[in-house]
Amino acid sequence: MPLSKTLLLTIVLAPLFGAAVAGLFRRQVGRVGAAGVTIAGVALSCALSLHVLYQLAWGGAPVFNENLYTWFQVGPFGAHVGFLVDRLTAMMMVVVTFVSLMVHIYTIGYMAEDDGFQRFFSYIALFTFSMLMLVMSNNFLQLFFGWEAVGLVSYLLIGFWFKRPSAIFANMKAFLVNRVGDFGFLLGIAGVLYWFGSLDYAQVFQNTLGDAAATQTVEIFAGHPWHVATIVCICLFIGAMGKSAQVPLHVWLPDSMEGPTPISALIHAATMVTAGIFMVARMSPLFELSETALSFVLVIGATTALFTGLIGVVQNDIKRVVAYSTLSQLGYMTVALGVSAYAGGVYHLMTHAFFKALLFLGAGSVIVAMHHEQDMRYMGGLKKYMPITWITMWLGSLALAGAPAFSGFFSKDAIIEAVGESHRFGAGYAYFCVLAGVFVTALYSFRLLYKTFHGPERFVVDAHHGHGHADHGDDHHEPGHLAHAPHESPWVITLPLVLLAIPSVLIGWFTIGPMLFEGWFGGAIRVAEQNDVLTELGHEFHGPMAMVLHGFTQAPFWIAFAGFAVATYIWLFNPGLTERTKSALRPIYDVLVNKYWIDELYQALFARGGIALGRGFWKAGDVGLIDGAVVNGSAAVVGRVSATVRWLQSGYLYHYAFAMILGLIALLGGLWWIAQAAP
Amino acid sequence: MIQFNPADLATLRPELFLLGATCAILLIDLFLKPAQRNVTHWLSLAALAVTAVLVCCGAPQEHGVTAFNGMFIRDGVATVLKVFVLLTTGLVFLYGRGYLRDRGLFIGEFYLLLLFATLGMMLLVSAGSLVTIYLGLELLTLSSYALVALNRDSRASSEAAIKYFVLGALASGLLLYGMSMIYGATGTLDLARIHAVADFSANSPHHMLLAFGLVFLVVGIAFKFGAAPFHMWLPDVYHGAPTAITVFIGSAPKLAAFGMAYRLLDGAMGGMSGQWSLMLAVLAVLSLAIGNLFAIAQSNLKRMLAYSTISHIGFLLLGFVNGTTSGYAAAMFYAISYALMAAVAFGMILLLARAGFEAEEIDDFKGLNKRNPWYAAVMALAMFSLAGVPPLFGFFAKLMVLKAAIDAGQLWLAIVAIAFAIIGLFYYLRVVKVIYFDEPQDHGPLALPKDLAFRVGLSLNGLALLVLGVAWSPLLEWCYGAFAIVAK
Amino acid sequence: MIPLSHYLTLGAILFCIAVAGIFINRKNVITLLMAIELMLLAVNTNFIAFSRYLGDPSGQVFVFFILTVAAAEAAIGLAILVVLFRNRATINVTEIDSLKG
Amino acid sequence: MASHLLSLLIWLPIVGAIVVLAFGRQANTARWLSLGVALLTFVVSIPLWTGYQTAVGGLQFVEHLSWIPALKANYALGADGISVALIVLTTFTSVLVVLGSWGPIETRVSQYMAAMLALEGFLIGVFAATDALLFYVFFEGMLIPMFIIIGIWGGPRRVYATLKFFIYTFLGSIFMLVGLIYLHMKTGEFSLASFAQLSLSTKEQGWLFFAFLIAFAIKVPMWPVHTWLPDAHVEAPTGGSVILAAIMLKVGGYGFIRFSLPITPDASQEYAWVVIAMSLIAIVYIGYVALVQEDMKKLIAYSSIAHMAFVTLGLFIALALVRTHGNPAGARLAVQGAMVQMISHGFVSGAMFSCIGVLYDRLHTRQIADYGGVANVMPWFAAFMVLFAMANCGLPGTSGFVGEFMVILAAFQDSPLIALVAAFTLIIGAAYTLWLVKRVVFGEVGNDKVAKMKDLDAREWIVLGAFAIAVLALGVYPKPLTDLMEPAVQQIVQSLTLAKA
Repeated sequence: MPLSKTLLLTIVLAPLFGAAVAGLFRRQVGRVGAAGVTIAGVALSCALSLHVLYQLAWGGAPVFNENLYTWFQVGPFGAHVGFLVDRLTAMMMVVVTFVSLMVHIYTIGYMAEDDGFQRFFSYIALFTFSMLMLVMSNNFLQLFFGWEAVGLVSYLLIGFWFKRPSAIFANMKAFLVNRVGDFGFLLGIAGVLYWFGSLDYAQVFQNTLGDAAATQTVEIFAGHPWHVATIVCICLFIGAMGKSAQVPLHVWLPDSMEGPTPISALIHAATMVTAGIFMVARMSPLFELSETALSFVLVIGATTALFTGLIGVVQNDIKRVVAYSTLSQLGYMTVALGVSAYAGGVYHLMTHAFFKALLFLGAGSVIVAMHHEQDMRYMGGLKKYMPITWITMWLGSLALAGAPAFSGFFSKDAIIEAVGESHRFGAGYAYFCVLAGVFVTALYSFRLLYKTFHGPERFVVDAHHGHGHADHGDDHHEPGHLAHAPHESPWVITLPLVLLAIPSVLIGWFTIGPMLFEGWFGGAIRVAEQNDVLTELGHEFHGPMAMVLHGFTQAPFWIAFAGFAVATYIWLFNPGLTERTKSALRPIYDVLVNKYWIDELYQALFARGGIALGRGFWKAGDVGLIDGAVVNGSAAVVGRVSATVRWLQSGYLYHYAFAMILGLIALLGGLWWIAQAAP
Repeated sequence: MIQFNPADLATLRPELFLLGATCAILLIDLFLKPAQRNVTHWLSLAALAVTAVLVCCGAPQEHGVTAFNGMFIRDGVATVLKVFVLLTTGLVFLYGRGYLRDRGLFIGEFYLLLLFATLGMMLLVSAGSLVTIYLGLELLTLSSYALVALNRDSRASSEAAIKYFVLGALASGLLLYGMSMIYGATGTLDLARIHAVADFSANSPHHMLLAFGLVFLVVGIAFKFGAAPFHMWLPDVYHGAPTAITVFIGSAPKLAAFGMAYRLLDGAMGGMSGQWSLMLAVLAVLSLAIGNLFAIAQSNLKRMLAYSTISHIGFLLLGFVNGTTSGYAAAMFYAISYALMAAVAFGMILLLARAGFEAEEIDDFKGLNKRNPWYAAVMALAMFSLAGVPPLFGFFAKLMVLKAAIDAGQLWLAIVAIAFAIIGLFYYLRVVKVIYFDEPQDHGPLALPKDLAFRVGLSLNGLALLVLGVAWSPLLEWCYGAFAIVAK
Repeated sequence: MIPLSHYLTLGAILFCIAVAGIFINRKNVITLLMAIELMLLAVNTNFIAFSRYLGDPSGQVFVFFILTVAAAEAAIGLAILVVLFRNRATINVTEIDSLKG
Repeated sequence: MASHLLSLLIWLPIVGAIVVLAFGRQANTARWLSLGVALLTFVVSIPLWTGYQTAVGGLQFVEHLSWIPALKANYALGADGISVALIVLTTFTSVLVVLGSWGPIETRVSQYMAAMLALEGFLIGVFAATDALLFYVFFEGMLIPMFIIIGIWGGPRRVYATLKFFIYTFLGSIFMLVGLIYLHMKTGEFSLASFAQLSLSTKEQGWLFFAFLIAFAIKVPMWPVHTWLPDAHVEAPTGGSVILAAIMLKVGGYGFIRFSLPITPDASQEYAWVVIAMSLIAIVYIGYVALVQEDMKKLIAYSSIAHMAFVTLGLFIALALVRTHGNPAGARLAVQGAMVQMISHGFVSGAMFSCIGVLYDRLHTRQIADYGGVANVMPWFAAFMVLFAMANCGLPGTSGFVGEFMVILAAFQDSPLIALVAAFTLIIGAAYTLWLVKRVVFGEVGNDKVAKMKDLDAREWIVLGAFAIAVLALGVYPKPLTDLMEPAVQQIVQSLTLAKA
């Protein structure tokens, strides 16, 4: 059955409607109304998305590609709003709406006592709308709209608790760093329009097929011909670097944890940050034209995968650990894109969405239980208080670490294998990074579990200490002191955990075959034949069971196991070792704790540098030169001249007469002179 | 052959009437008590009005007519100038009455001298011979000297008068000396004949004589206009004279000076336009520079307006630089606009002045908008118009002279002019600033003079700057028509 | 017969003396009035010389006008002088400088 | 068919101003009268939009009366799509300005309102005039009411600011006057159409180009002749700022379209690099300057300069595209972008200044440091402010994005480097705007005074709401606007293809 426009519109607009109602009429609809209307909207979207996926995958529906309306039409340049729904889109729609739905439900519990309850629902529903617009777009313009719109909602949500200085710093930082990416992205779009003559995906991809597209060059600086495709792809990828937090534009993501946990799960783990991955996969016909750009992608991704993971090992804030883990995993996805294994990247995106959302929501559950204490140094032994959280977190972590048969195993292994197969420039470096990253992933994942759920309790319950939950915004309570004992979260929180744990564990098993190796994405992803590492791998793929068994014999498993073992030894059995290791590896530890001083560097270079530059321009340029010297300066000169020449009007009659005579003589002389000069 | 032609008297009808009326008023005034001085006032106004009617009625078509063997010319230019001379003089009567009464100067002499001066101006603008030019000029200036000294008890007035007198006499002397040279070179006093007879070519034996004579004429004209460097009398006279007299000196004589310049330079010396337009260009630049630069430093409004006059004369001379009829038309248009604007500006000083309070400092206008928004607006109109901001009259006058200069290929002159206009803008805006943005020194509404005619006249005069800014075409057409320019 | 140029030279010299008298004189306003009369005299000399030389009477007519006007001018000048003296008790040119700037 | 719509639009507010002056002794009478006049004008302007036939294109609603026959200067009016858009923007904004000045202006209300209405009339006149002299009269005439508005109801340094404003702009336009007179000498008339058809040597065009450039660059304003704007904005009352930013600056851009491009295309081409360089410098330099401002209004004023740079950039990129690349399609995109940016900036800057006005009315300070945490006490206001801030940094879905997007797309076709510098606004624009929002709107309540601030009242709601609707509508669906202007844009680009030298 072909997809109908109405159906797709409903998917997009249902969350928007919810957002509008919850946001504009928050007082009228109240808390229940706000939650109800947004959840209903997102649930509707989710159900319909599933329907769309079903239709596309099994119902034989053709790819939907239609414009809704024209945004503007200037001569031959048209910009439209429209949908392109193929399997790639459908998968993203399901992931987005499903995780979003989970987060909506979870939020009922998590934000139960927050004043901004309705506002929050409005934002996340708006986010769902924006993200759907992004993934369903059939053109670059709408993509950019969604791209920036999710950025806006992210901005609003990171700064949700706008009284916290750290939150409003973080949201501004996030937006600005994203803007750096968007800067490149916009230029990329401009390049696409210029060289491929359209903003429509279909049209652009059609135009990439010609031979000219691959070889076309441009001289931006005279005498240096550059490949058009390389420029465009790198520009577009810069956008992805911002959104998907790739080094060196990754700095915003850890700080974004200032936002409430549900959005960390939804936006900063499962969906928005993966937009970059989705975008590159969507642009695969373009990227395939440029080996250079893909190498660039590969190196950036590999660097992100390893080095941000390392930071995660030394973090104490539970959410930040997960955040760095997200960065690292995004690096993995990017690496996959870099070796032309787009499907692998997208596949990891999907599995990651489930288990990372799970981990975040689990962390959130812990945080609620700990009365908004996020420091793992004051946790420990929570497993007995909150068993469901504990178990689901374990499942999520196993998936993350790539334990065989868990979803993460399939996706991550596929990426590592693909990198191994690739001969692209940088692939060797990337292979090292992703392998090392596996160890690091295991290390921080289990460290988190042990420090949170296992070992002794490192908090004290003060019965007399009567803190309510209302003070989300201000952390003035003593660390490690709780008003009352932690307990398992309510069902609205645990239900999403459970629902997310299921795909985290299982989804890989069922989907790896079709999605990675059987060309499930169809025309949505296009890979040049010589680059097609996944098909190479596909030859050795004999079903998930075989892959799991095979996995036990492979390096990644043993590396991950080594990470697990080290983590278990250090943080479960021999906690004292941490301090000793720390002092032994002091320089390395310092580097990691300070996150390679990148934040400091940016702060000095761009923030303070920018302000210094602005002040310089202002004081020296505007106030000093233009206003001071030229504008007011010339006025002052006129004034001074005027004041000095006044004495010429001396008041003496004979001076006046003298001036007249002088004038007369001058005129006579001038006339005589001219008469003489003339022949 | 010199012949008397009775029809000549008909050509002179307006002048003769004004002469007669003035003599009659002189006699009547003798028998009036001071309390009845209003009779003189209204009679004078009536005389002006009737004269104006006479000027308009029977105005000649096209090239005009001459009388007394070409001594007197009655043509379109003369008609336009006379109408505005009479109009501005009438405004002086209207505006000055209360001011003079407050100072005990409400006397018949004021009216008589002004009427004689007016007669002189009418003669001047109609002059067809060097003699009539001289006579008209002297009738005007001698009356003016006396008017400036009208307030016998004022130190400033008497100082202004003596300066005006000495320098004016010097200028007359220079002018006469120039006339004598011209006469020597051509053997005639008749302007048209000078033009016809003189050999202006560079190799003529009289060339140097004519050229030197021309310089002296230009000096005389420049003095009358107040163009730099022959302007030195002007600030002191404007400042020292009673304001009611300043209104007069600042307005109507500029029109007469234009007429004199036109008669002498174009009528007689048209063959040397290359020389005199160069001289006038130099004078124009100097006037613009000196007028604007000096005006900025002034705190006395009358003095500031005096310097602003000098700068306006610079603009006016731009029209002459062209040496074509459309240029003269532009200059005449400018002279008319300037006379009307100056009348408003000085009229406002008179409006604010009371017994013992001259209101001639710029600061005396502080906060006028709070005290009387309407007259604040009138003054603002005058200032913006003087500054040349559209849609006011002054802008279009500037437009026309700039156009004349540019048409003449003197682009640089136009650019110099506008550069100084920007400096000029500053001091006009300062007055507006004082009126609108400053706090008044004495609160409470402005005590307006009871003289309704004055208030109405001033208001209409102010509004005219706006109305003529929107609908200036008829006036321009009239000026063009006076020079027999047919629109392209 | 005395050539025209002599008359003209005389006129010019008289004129220059008159002009010099106006702007070199630092003493008395009355001197200024005399200088002005002298200047008109120079002009008259010119006119008469030209008139005679050219055989055209109109220049001489002009001179009559000038003489008449000069008388009126002198009368007004003296009247102003009187007023000035009444007000300031001086006719010293260097002291008449209150209006300036 | 003769239409008097444009005349009506020009004279209605001007006559209204006189009526307000005459009958507005009572402050409230003056307010209601002005609102009535402004609303009526807005209503009258709607048929202009709906009645403009894009299929026909060209000048419509043409009026022609002889004004100065001697100079062949005419009272000639006419509107193409660009004019219509700007006129409707003017009438729309004027209504909001009158509303926005309801409470804040307490002294001499009738004079203020009259000045505003007169200004509106002059502005409409500028956009409707097809005769250069008439254009010039309106162009200069509007200085007077603005001078008064800033000078009387402005802040502490108002006199300096307003004098600077007046003299700066006067300085620029008077050079243009010389250019116009020169053109009149050449053609014998003042109609813009005849100027556009006149063939001029390269040297003449060069002089004329710079004469026009000075006039319009100051009005826009472009770097480095922009310094009057921050002062004028800071000192102007809210309504003055809104009109200034939303409409008066547009006159500069409009002038480039009507004068520089059609009359001196060859010189424009030759010196396009000057304008482009100035625009790019403005985008970066002014962006940085805006970043460090401590006065909210100054910040937004500087941001206006940076945004208006996109207008000039777009217009002159178009020239480069047509002339050196033979890419008229790209040029149309560039001109459209510039135009959309003008309209959008009208809404966005108007809204931003209105927002600042709302704050100023409560605390009587514009220093950023005096605020903080406004969102706590004024949630609705905060929502509007954030929306407009986002529009100010060009978020897609708001009007701020559309024009910049088009201009950058077009700039890329000329030179990727130009696009690169222009796109920098994405970063720096977001930086200064969001930092402002952060310091003013977010955070803990800054001080006791902020704590006592009341959220928007109904009047402010209407003003900001109307702006918000405009900003969003234009952002989501700009097609009606671009369609409206398309024939005019096409014609401009067409005229650029013809060399005149």
